[in-house]
Amino acid sequence: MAEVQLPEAPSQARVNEFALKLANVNGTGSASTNNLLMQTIFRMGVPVSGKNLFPSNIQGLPTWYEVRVSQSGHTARTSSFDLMVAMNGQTYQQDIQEVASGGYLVYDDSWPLDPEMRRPDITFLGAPLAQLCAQRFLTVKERILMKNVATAGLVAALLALPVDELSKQLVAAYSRRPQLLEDNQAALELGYQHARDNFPCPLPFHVEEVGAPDGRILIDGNTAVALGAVFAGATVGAWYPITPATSVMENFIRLCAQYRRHPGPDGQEGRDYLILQAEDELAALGIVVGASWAGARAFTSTSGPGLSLMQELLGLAYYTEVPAVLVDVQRAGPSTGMPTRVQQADLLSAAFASHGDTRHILLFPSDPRECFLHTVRAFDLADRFQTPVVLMSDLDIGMNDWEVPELTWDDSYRPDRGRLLGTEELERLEQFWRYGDPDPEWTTPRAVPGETPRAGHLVRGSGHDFRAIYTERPDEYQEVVDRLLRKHRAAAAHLPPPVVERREGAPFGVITMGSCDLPVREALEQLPGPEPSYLRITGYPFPPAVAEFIEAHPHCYVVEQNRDAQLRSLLLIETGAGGERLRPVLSYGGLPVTASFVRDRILEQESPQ
Amino acid sequence: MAEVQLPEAPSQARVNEFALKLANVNGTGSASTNNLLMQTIFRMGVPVSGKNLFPSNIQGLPTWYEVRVSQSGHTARTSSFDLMVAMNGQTYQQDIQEVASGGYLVYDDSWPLDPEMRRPDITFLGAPLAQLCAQRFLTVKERILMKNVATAGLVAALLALPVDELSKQLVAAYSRRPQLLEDNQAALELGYQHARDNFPCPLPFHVEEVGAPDGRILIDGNTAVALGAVFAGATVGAWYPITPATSVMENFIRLCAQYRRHPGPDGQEGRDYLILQAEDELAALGIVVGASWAGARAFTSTSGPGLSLMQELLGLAYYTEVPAVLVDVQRAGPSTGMPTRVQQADLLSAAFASHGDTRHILLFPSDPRECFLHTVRAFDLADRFQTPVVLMSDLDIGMNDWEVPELTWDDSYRPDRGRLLGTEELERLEQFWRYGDPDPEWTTPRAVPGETPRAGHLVRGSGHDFRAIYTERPDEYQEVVDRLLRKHRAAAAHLPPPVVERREGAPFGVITMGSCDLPVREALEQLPGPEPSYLRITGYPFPPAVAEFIEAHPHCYVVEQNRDAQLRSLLLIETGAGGERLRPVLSYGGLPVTASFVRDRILEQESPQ
Amino acid sequence: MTSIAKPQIPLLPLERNELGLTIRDYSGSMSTLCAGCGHDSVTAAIQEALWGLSIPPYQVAKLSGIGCSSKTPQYFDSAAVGFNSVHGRMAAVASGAAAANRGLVVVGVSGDGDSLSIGLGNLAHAVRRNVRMLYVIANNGVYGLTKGQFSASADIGSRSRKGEPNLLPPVDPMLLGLSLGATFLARGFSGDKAQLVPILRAGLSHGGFALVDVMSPCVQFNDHEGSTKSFRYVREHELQDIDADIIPVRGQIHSEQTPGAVTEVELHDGSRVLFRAVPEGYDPRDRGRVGSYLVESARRGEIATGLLYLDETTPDMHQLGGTPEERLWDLPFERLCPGSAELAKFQARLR
Amino acid sequence: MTSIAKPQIPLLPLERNELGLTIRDYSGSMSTLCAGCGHDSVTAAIQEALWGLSIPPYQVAKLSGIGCSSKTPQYFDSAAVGFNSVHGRMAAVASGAAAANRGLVVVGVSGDGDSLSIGLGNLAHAVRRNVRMLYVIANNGVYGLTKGQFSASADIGSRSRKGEPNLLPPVDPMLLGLSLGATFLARGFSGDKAQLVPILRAGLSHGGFALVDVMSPCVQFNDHEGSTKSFRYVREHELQDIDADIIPVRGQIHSEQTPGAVTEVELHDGSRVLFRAVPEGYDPRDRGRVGSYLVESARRGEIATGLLYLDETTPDMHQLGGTPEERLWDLPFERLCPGSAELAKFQARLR
Ligand SMILES: Cc1ncc(C[n+]2csc(CCOP(=O)(O)OP(=O)(O)O)c2C)c(N)n1
Ligand SMILES: Cc1ncc(C[n+]2csc(CCOP(=O)(O)OP(=O)(O)O)c2C)c(N)n1
Ligand code: SF4
Ligand code: SF4
Ligand SMILES: [Mg+2]
Ligand SMILES: [Mg+2]
Repeated sequence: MAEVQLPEAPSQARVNEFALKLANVNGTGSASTNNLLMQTIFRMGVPVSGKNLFPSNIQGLPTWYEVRVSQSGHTARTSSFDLMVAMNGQTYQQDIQEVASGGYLVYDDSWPLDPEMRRPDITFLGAPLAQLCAQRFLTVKERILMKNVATAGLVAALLALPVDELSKQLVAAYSRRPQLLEDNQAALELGYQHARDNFPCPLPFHVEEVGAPDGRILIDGNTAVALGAVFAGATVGAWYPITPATSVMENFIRLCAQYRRHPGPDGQEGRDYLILQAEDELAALGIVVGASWAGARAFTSTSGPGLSLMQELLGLAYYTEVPAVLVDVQRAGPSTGMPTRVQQADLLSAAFASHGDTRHILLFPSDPRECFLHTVRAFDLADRFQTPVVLMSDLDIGMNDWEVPELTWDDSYRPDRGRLLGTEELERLEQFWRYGDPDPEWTTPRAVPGETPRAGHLVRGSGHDFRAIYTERPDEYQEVVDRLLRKHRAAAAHLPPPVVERREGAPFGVITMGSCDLPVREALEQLPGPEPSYLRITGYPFPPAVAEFIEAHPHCYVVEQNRDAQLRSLLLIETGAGGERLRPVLSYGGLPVTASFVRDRILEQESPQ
Repeated sequence: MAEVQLPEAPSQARVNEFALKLANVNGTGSASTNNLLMQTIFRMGVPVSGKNLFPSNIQGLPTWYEVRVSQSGHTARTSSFDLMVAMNGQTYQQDIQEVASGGYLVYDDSWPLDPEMRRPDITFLGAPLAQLCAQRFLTVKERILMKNVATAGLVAALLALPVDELSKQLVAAYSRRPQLLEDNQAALELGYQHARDNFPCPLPFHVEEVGAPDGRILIDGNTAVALGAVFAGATVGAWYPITPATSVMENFIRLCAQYRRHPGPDGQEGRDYLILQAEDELAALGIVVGASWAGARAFTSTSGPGLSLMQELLGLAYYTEVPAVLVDVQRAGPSTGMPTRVQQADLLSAAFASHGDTRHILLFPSDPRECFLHTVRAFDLADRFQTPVVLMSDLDIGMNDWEVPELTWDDSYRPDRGRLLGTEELERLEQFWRYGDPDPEWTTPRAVPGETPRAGHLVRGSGHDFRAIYTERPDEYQEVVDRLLRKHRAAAAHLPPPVVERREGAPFGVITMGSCDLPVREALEQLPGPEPSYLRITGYPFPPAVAEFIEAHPHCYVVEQNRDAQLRSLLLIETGAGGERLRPVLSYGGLPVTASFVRDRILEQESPQ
Repeated sequence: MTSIAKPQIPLLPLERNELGLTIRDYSGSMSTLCAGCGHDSVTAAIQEALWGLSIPPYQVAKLSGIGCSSKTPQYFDSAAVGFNSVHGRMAAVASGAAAANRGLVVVGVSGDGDSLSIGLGNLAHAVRRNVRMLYVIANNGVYGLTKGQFSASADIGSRSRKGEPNLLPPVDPMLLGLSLGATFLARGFSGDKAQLVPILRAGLSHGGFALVDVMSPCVQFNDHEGSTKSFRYVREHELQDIDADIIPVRGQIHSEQTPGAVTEVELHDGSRVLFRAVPEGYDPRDRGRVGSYLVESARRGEIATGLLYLDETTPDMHQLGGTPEERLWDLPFERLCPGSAELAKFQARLR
Repeated sequence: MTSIAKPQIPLLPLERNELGLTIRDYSGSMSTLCAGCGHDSVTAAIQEALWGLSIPPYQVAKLSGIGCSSKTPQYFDSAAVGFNSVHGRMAAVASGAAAANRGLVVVGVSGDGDSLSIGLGNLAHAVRRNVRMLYVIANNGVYGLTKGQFSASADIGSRSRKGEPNLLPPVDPMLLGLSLGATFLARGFSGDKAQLVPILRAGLSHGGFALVDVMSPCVQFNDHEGSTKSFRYVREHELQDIDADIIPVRGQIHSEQTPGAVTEVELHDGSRVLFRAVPEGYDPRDRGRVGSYLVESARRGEIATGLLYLDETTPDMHQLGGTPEERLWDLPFERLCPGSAELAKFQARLR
């Protein structure tokens, strides 16, 4: 599966169009270097993406950071790099392989490089950063940390990044710790000067400022989800820590502390939220279900293993028709799998979560901006359809910084609470039946505890009739579960619309979802011949446009990041399209899928040799 | 959905071809009456079935027992009855509706029957059983219990059952409690005589002895599963009680106590099994996984809610390649659902159990005999393919007595332990890699703890390479998960073969599974025109014959007992057949599907009005 | 089926509480449990406690898990909204309900299987969170609904109907709660309403998690010789030496007084518990000694009943969370949503 | 990555145990935990305890859940077959392994999150079953692997790196175990190998469930001021007044002796535990008093270490189950399968 050199990137036109990778050891402070570089490029107005590939441990193992700079907006992950900053001896060998022919490799020549590792087609740039730092800094800890900053300086010189912009960022970060600031500045200068003095700066590929990144921000999906939950008015959060979902709730905690502390009348603290770190995922979802049942907008976030543990309670919420918002930040499975690697492999588990006939509403955001929008939408959908809604994010979206258009907010937005009846409405009713009187979208009136004696009822996960009363009668039982199925179908019209780009004379269609968006779009541009049509699924249940799209093309490729073609499976079940029409393109090694992978898999099938 | 009178049952030819139903209150001892009648008919050599419809409570609610007698072997459930024994005032109204035109209703006329309830087209037979018992027996408890026995006598007279056969059974049951025996005999006689003296005995439909039921037995599926586990050599059972699975393990306990107590050398007790009642289903499967990992044949049994709770551990067993046998006795979902009603609605949940890319082996027994056979097979498959195997039984099979051919056993059978290496084999190996050296069916060598220092390794649910060592490298990770997918496909050849009955000129095919077998076969006989082909799915993954069957017919009906067409969904995913080809026929009210339902649904679609 | 309306038998004029309501205003559907099941007495006691405290019936949120015991919310307080959830998760679901609306009177009813087997972890952590609620375990030592298997509270040596002895040590929810920092631990007996009702009232008035273990024999599967949870056994072995009573500011005392030393404890809501400790000097606030007391009485084969432990100083979940006095679920949206201007400000940092 | 081979640094000739093995024969891959993590010392102590008891390395079945602590089975005894299972379920998986093969030396390593949060219910019930195994909680008061959230054993008032205080009462596995009828409860400190190794050896020799709580500070997220699980705090507050030592019939004593009163206790396998109780008359078999002792020392902000509770009379899971001396997993099939004749006989009743 060797990746082909990108055709759009001939070496002469490499300004603002290249990729670099930094290889490091985790727990040594390299994250700040990565941010420094990423942030600087972003501020120069050039589209950029950063992918953090980190191990599932805390300290001492290899970690990488991949930066793609692309004026043309191709910021999907790539697997071939123009510049490799190889600071981890353990992974040299592997890192050297990933440098594109004609590319550069920076290494620390405080120690000699094994000549066997050399490649004739790339340029090796040795810089004695460890030595330089050892001379300048006293403690071991300082030396390790400052070597990272020096590396940033060095890369800045190579890529023609404005060193004063980096310096400004250091000032912002360490303004309150002058000694640390001084050290950082010194290290930055040290790396920068060393490169300027010894290397051909800038390299042929480098960054040129385009202007301020107006209307764009750099944000990760988990922060965006948390923002969405704050703006949607969620007041109860329950969670159990798990990579890569942890920062959803940690951000929610932070944001609530910032926006939701409204001291009460007599000065006592008034936090307009309650976030419970539960003992496990069963309890986390149990709390959400209880809080939602009692009227709050409540949510939890988790990843695969948590989703498995939440099955029974998802089934309960489905059948009792209690809203629940669940954010699944997908990681590589099965089982514990690779907790710090990405996949989109929880679709079937989420769509049909729990035993018995169940189906849930799923949303597939493709970037952090959609994480924000779809989170707000998830609360509205959960309330309107009185059912669990699962936001299917993933590690790539959730934990990496993405450049997206600035988020906007309509201040006239008010939560859609669906048929949650107020006390007055309830008291006006002749008779309240929890599961009676369905509206055209098959939802029924809801009442929370504590409001009025007129709404007394007992919801239950056991067989019940329209009055919520236990039944074992087939007709009474079926009346309710038939309505649930219709209700689920009706929700399709309220989901974010799929992104459909039908092209005249398209030889085939390409269907994908979520974080595959960028690499698939890039791949489509690289394909020879008439451009294929494009469909990005944004939610489940599918609206009619999805079946129509499939119908309109002789065949479609379904690109997804799992082994078992789970999106394709859902499409087969729901649209009835035959297997011939839907061809799987599957990337599931745990690293974000690349354009060249998608392109090559399609090419192989379109023109078999 | 009115049921059509069965055409094969004209009233003149009703000997050994009819259905009756007994309506009662649970917790009053009616179960023994039911057994008495069922057993007697069975011993007369006439095919018979009994369906117990009981509530999810312990005492005081309506309960029914449906008996179908069919010389022609049509013992599927029917929903129209020639004789109704309505002993529960609470349900009179409903019970009267279910009597076939021209049929009979027996009621207790100790209290008058509301004239409004009468139907002109059926015959009402009133018998003052309560009064008669009150005269004969002293305590309230006796009166309640004996009324049931008197009912049996009454029904015996109506159906021409040999009263001495019933009496013999009472002797067998109460031989050690003479007073009770005497009372029982008296009550039996009381009912029998009352009927003979007052009713037109026997009724036009009744039973005529055919001969001894040679080579046939009456057994429930849960007992058969437990027998299978004993015969397959299971030594560890772990469980958490849940209806309708409880009697699987309770029978296993009983059978082990009977067959597996081998006193040790110095007289100490030696029970060759260990059954742990776990604290929940997570622990139950955890124990099974641990015991299987350490080499034992171990299993657990549960129903829907337990299956939901077991998801995470199923994913672990799948990915670590640890055998595990799970018996899912399906009941009506979702959530707690109707615990005493049947459905086949756990297919998707079981096939794809757990987050991430997982797929499991499922077996679909159609009757208790297959429960026995498939349970043994489940252990072999689990061992050979080192993976969980789920036996998908259901409440109808599991808890009702079925008449099936006698079970046979080949004494030369030895467990297929797959590639579980012994100490010598391990020590002969150059190097043991847990997930290396796959055989043609993609299984790898396995070693249990405690045997030899040559096999040290650590299995894990996290990403691993062929040595079982943690990895985050795409190639190493994929090598393992790709093999898992191939292994799963390879298992298809070892599953019980599907039952394929292809018919020349068949207008369409009918596909079903499990306990739908009898009603679907009966329905096929009732359909006009050339006979359709028949396919009974017996396991998942599907062997090629399944796709071939679908391919060979313009369209097929998929008959199953769930709302969401879950078998059809699996077929769509796995065979790539388009939705047009597979038409759902779905029964999911919680009562076993009937032939007339299947026939009518097919007729509706074949000849739309 | 569980909704069969109760027969309206004409009765003597019923006593009215401060809200002018009679005990009938706190009733539910007719029970479908076995005749004589201890759980029905627990239901009746809960009903009486709610009535006695003059709690508006609709302010109650009643929750349960799965089991015979967990069916009981259907049988009391029809005016309340209730949630019959799944097996073992009621503690979590109730935590969520209490979080959303601190004005609710949260009443959870569970069984020993529901709470001490499958639900043990979730119960333990709800105890730690000190969720303000009354949590009743209708404890019969068996799984009633699944027909008589031993539960985690079955005593060593007690025998099932089939004659097998239980061999595992029982989980005593009182000792367990004590080890977890519970703030209210009490035990009663379904057959002794005079003691149980005051305990439940005290629990309803407690400002945190009130764990009440009620010995509630199963007539079907655990009320025979050999079982230590049978009516006969409990009546003979009950140690009624610690008794709780309550003088709520909202109502009157309705139980008989017992002579003896009295410790008066003021509850969170200002109501007072009169604590009668027959062993001289028994202090329900001495965690260490309460533990030895429980261990000792268990060792003697006796069941200590009454208010066994009380800690009225630990803050509850809402106090720990610093939430406002209002109910979270219907705070005005304007207070919750930072709005577009703040969103713009926030994003300034992301550029 | 976790498989990096240990550097083979030449050492002085190593001491050999009865099997002729050195401590290196019990080693595993190189640790990938943070430098200075307490868990590495726990690993080393387990290794030493196994070596000291001359347990054949391959007879060990090592198991864990998920967490930094649960990674450690990779770091000792490479000759053993191990199972790194899922979060919170190790107790159940280990119960199964012990059931299948009673000859295994089952060693489980878990964390406080793994055991006391998500795994609390399953741990509690493995304790009740008295599965014969050594169950080590490497307790740091935080979730290390997910970067520093409080676990259920975090003390009230201890502060996270971000400065937030923990407000919930800690779960003390010793008190919890006591309330559940545990048969062996001991606590050590990862920094005090001289005490810890004998405790682990005693646990390995115990004829039932040996629950060992090891304070094992997380240098990354919980070794700073304010945390009561930091090295500094533990060293200052440890109550080293109860000490365990062991004279196994299979090996020699390797720890220093402390003067003081000694209670000699014979363990299930015939080995002896010498129990030094500094508080005069401390009796590890007095369940009631052990409880108050633990509550008292916790109240004083002290951590009681040593062998805290021992009950050598309760039968273990296999004894309760009446299984034979052989391993269940490889009993001859002939003994397990009743055969066709019995099947026919059985079916006679079904006709
Ligand atoms: C996940 C799950 N497992 C098992 C069951 C089956 N089940 C229903 S009630 C019950 C036990 C109830 O025992 P307990 O809580 O003591 O209540 P009781 O009936 O004794 O009052 C069980 C195991 C279930 N409903 N859900
Ligand atoms: C079901 C599930 N939920 C959450 C996680 C994420 N997770 C991994 S380790 C861990 C906590 C570990 O804490 P502890 O057991 O104390 O171990 P430590 O890292 O502190 O040694 C969590 C929550 C998981 N792996 N599985
Ligand atoms: S089975 Fe037992 S617990 Fe259940 S209702 Fe009957 S008496 Fe009560
Ligand atoms: S994070 Fe803490 S517990 Fe985990 S390895 Fe590092 S020091 Fe140890
Ligand atoms: Mg119970
Ligand atoms: Mg920890």
